[in-house]
Amino acid sequence: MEGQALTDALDGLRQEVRQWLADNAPQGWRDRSSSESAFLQIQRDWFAKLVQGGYAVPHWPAQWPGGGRSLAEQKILYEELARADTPRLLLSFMSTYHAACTLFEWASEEQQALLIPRILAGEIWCQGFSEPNAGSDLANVRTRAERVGDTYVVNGQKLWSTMGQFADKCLLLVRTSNDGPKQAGLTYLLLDLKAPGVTARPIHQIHGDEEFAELFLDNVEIPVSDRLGEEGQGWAVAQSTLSSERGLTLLELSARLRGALWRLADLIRAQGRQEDSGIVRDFGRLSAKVDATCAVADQFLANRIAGIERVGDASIVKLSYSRTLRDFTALGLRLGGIDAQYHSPITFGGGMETGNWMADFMNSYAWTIAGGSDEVQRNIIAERLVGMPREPKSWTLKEGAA
Amino acid sequence: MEGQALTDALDGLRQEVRQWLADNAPQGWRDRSSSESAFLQIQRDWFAKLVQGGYAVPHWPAQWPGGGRSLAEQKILYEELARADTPRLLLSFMSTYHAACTLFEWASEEQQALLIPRILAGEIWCQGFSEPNAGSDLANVRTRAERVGDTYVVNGQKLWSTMGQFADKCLLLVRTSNDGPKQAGLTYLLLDLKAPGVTARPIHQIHGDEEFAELFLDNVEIPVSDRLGEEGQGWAVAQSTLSSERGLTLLELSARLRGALWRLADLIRAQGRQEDSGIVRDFGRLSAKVDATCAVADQFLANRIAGIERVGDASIVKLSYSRTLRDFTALGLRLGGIDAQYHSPITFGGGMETGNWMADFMNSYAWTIAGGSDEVQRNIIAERLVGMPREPKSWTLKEGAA
Amino acid sequence: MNMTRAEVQDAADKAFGQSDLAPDAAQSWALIAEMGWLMMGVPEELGGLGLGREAAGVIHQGVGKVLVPGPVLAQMLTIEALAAANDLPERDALIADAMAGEVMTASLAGGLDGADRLTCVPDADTASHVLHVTADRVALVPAEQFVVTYRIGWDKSRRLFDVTVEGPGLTLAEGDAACALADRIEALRLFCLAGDSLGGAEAALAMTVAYLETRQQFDRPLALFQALKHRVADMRTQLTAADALFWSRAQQADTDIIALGALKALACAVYRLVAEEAIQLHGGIGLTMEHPCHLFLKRAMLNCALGGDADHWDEQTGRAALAAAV
Amino acid sequence: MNMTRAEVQDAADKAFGQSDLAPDAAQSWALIAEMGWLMMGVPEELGGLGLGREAAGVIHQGVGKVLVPGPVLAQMLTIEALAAANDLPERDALIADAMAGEVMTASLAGGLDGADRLTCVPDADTASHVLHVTADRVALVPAEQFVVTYRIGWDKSRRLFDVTVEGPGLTLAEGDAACALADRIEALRLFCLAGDSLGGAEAALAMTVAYLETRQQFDRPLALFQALKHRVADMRTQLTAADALFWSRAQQADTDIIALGALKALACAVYRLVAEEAIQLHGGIGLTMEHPCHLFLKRAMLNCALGGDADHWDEQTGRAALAAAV
Repeated sequence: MEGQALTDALDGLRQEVRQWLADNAPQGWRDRSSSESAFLQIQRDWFAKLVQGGYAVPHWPAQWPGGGRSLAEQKILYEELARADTPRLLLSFMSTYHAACTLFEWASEEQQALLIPRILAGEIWCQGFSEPNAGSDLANVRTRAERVGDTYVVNGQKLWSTMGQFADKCLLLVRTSNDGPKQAGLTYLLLDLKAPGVTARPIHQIHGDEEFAELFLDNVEIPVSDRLGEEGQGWAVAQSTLSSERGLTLLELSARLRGALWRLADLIRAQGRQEDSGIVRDFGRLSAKVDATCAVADQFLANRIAGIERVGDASIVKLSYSRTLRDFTALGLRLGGIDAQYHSPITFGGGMETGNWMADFMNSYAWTIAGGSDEVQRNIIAERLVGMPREPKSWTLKEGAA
Repeated sequence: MEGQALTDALDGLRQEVRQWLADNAPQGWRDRSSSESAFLQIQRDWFAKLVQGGYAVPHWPAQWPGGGRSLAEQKILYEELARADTPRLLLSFMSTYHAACTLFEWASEEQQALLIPRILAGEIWCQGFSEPNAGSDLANVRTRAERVGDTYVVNGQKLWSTMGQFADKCLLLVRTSNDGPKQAGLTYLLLDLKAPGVTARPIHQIHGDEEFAELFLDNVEIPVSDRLGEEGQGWAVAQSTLSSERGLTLLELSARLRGALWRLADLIRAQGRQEDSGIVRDFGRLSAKVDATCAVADQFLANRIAGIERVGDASIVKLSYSRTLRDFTALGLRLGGIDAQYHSPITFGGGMETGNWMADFMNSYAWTIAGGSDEVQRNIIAERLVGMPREPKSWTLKEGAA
Repeated sequence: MNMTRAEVQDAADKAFGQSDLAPDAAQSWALIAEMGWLMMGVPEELGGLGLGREAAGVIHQGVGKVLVPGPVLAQMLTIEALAAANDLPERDALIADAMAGEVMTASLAGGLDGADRLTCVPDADTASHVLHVTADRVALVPAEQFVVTYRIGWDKSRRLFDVTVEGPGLTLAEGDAACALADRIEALRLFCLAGDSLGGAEAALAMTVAYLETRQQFDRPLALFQALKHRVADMRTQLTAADALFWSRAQQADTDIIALGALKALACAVYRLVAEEAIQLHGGIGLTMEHPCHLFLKRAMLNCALGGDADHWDEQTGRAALAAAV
Repeated sequence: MNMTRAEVQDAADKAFGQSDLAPDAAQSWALIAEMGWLMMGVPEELGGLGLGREAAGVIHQGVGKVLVPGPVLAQMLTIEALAAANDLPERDALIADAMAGEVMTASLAGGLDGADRLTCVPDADTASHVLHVTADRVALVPAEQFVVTYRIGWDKSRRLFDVTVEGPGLTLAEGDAACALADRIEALRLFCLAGDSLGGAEAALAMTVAYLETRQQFDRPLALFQALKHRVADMRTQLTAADALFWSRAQQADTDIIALGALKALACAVYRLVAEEAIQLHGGIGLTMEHPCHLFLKRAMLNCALGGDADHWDEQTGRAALAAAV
């Protein structure tokens, strides 16, 4: 039977990966990751090891080393990574997903031959899309690129650039024209962050991490040859970037959430609240919710593999995860009591549930706000998935209209 | 000191009322009120007794028997009625508030001399404002009155008329013109429900009560002399009716909610869940919420007395009460378990918290939906009290706009 | 497996998909028997279709969607027990009768039955037999050995009875076998109640969205109001997640009672949320007996109480999760 | 009473009403002493203003509104205890020093202190004395008799210390009098924490509404989105109700600890809700240290934990309500 052969092959992969992880997964990295430099080292080492093992870029085309894995195979890989509690690939994430997938689709063979191997060698990319006051509305990008001969001269500011302060290169969305529809004036450039005029400033987050940067671009020169697509085609190229992640992140994160329930269980025991029926029920309800989130992430991926994904399905998974993560960290905070109110240094790159409850709780807002806030997801679900009418675009507040 | 004299006078009234209630409040009425006819009898008897005692219409002007009480005095009266767990005056409520207050403001002296004493004698009024598809939007009233000589000939349908099937008279809002602004075409009539062409049909509510009626009007003739205000002035008259209740109902209901906490406490004990910390905490949180609802109702009335009420304050009190009532009945339902799922006949006129939990829970929707739903109250609070911008009136879904 | 989940789904859609809500009890029962739904879980060698939990899931979601009245869930529990009674000489004849639609009912209360008293037994007055599940014995008790008392409920789609057992009935299992069978029955009850709840929630949500799209307020459809859209989105999200868990559990062969209890509690919580919001978002009309809103609310609330309530299962789930996470 | 609540309110508004959020600690403390706020609760015969709980409510709401740092709440607890110590010869001088701004701190943890260990003591490193409250003795311990350990917290507006007491200090009350005094101290702590929370919630809500009115998304202000308006309305409603309960409790002369614990839990729950929604509704900017959102969130969370948390007080309130309703 074909189905059985497939199942056997997947089981085989799972065993292989599990064995490889038993031999290679870093141990004790959480304790070590108490500084930014340690975090960077852990990330670089682990990525290099995964490249070596052939597990770093399973989603890449088969012609590249480590590529050519099916979604079903990728799923197994991520489940096993979550199970082994390895560091999540935060530093190289944008490089292997957003940058690589955009390059595969839009870059010339020469560009690919140059840039893709560098990613495997550890070159770090970041994304320069968001801006102050642009929010979820990318058409409002204002960073300006003027063409002067064979270069673009770029001025402007980018915000929320993940790992921007550690990156080598940047996927940059700029405005080259103010004529016509807003989207038609956008162009997509590949920026070398070592170029003169670039300043990257880390954003200080409220829980003490600095995962994001602001990028200030002051007369930065970018060769026209480092453009992806044509001038004015930036919107279309950006869509490739935005859709590069294939639904595996939330699958992995949900699995990690399930794998971290022991932290709450330990805390319940440490506080002697195993017989507090209110606490026990809330923990039980959370555990069921985590299971449901894992199931819906799983179903989403199955639908994607089967080619029956609908617009809005991804929003269901994200909203489901973000609300469950909030509940998870809030329960930790509640159980932690006054101890959770004393400051503990964060584990850099430690994930969403590190047991540093106040930090985890604050960090959970990254998921309810970033990447399309819960409110934006609700709009998408109501309008695109359920099919309720959209608000007319013309609905604005005019003088005296209220 | 003036303040002290006032306090003493109010304390005196409280003692007087308490004594009178000890002598006159009906006992065991809940057990008796198992049928509609018993309910009507209990209501009529208790209203007559209150009229006799001088406590039925404290909010009326001093020239009428039983009237002339200050808001502070009324508050004491209602607190004592709640404390003594007397039947709420459901049958005569519209008569003594909505009808009487509208008549005081708009009726001629002759009309008042005729109609007001009849209310004290037990004549029952209902309100004919709502219609199918008019919802919270009274300007959409479609019931049509054609003037033919000295009478209006009325055709249409009214909905959600409280106690309409038991009433003698009806405060009727009709459309006499389709020209100009919708509001300007409305006229206010006093309808005798015994007139030919009137059919009142009780609305079967999901918990088994029939507090409301539909009124069908088929060529009903109403003398022009039974009009309040001028033709086309109906909107203004209706505003008097709608604002006739002075904020005491929610004060009374909140006090009754507090007075009924024992029902939940008894149930917790009966189910042996006094040591279930989850249940005990939820009960504690509810009890604090009930206290806060009482406090906000109290503050609202104090502000009204002091003349510093703001638009939207009433919505805060209503929303606060409606959500607390929902929590109250939901906790009863949860504690009741499967027993609460077996049908028990309702206590007619028994109030919002009778211990018949599934019925109480369903009945609590009357407060989150009727009299301006929670959603309407939230709009009012956000826009009128907090001052957030209103949605433009022009915001409608046009063909192709989505 | 002779039928796929999609085929069972098609059959269910054809049977009740176009049906009015809360169809006639007798006609529904006849249709269910005719469609072979009562044969679904019976092994092929006993004349059934040998389908597993997925098929039961499809059927009970379908039944929940249109609020089908009657004892179908209880009947399936009895059939599950009969199928296990290999030593009972009358077994094959009884299964054949049960599959043909002779009512053989069982308690929906949850846990084990009392020594001689069962509660929440649907249609016990028309049943030829009632299933009696205790710690060390599972029995099938014929009508002449039990007495029934009708308990009128708020949910009129289930006619529930208290049953007093006055005779031994036929032994289906004893000792360890009885214990294992009792677990299987409890698992099936929880799973089917979850299915009924998710089906009902799906239908109630669809009905509510349709109403919001039709109903005008202040000259625009209610469906345009963002506050209501966000509430719909939250319901849709919770329902989709619970549904995903349901089908994931449907594929697990082993019977983990507590995992199914957690599923049942989650599914009922979603059903209740959707049914409550349906009432609120329908406004006044939803509070009248003329509108079907209340049918969903009452069935949702009853489902919450049947098979063990949320307090019970949340606590069990929490204890199990505590024990698992060491 | 020499000043009305409105007059105290005016004074509080003048002191901190125009202030930036989280003003300088030293300047704030000087201002608080200068304004006479530390004299508020002291009887007139001891040189104070003899104002009651309402004045304390106004002050702590004002302090909460602008996130004033420092030991003002703890100082008031110490002053409350000193005022009761009629037998202590040094009492008048100590009260005068405390009113003048010499830091005499106390634990904000809730309940009684340990025999020789206190937690959650603000500014213990600069305090001349710390209040030590045990079951049978309330004492004022001078700096030379205790050792402090700084506990860095997420909320930087409170510098909290663990304190180990190494000497007997001065006795303020013993036996039954100590017991009664401990209750009064606990009541004041709960009430002031509630006030701080309601003031903070009021400011965080105002800040959020202002942001929604300014911030444009898809060419319209966020404040036009109904889903957000409804969330604001729910916050406004809960905050107004909790505030009404606060002022109602302020007028009750008797010290019902549990009623004040219930108030504190309710006020903190509202503060937390508003602070959480402030972050969510501000979007990304609210997650940066540059924006003040997080100051409210961190103080709200600390307030939730100080003085006994919601689990503690909800349970106490439930038990009391059970006992009362018989």
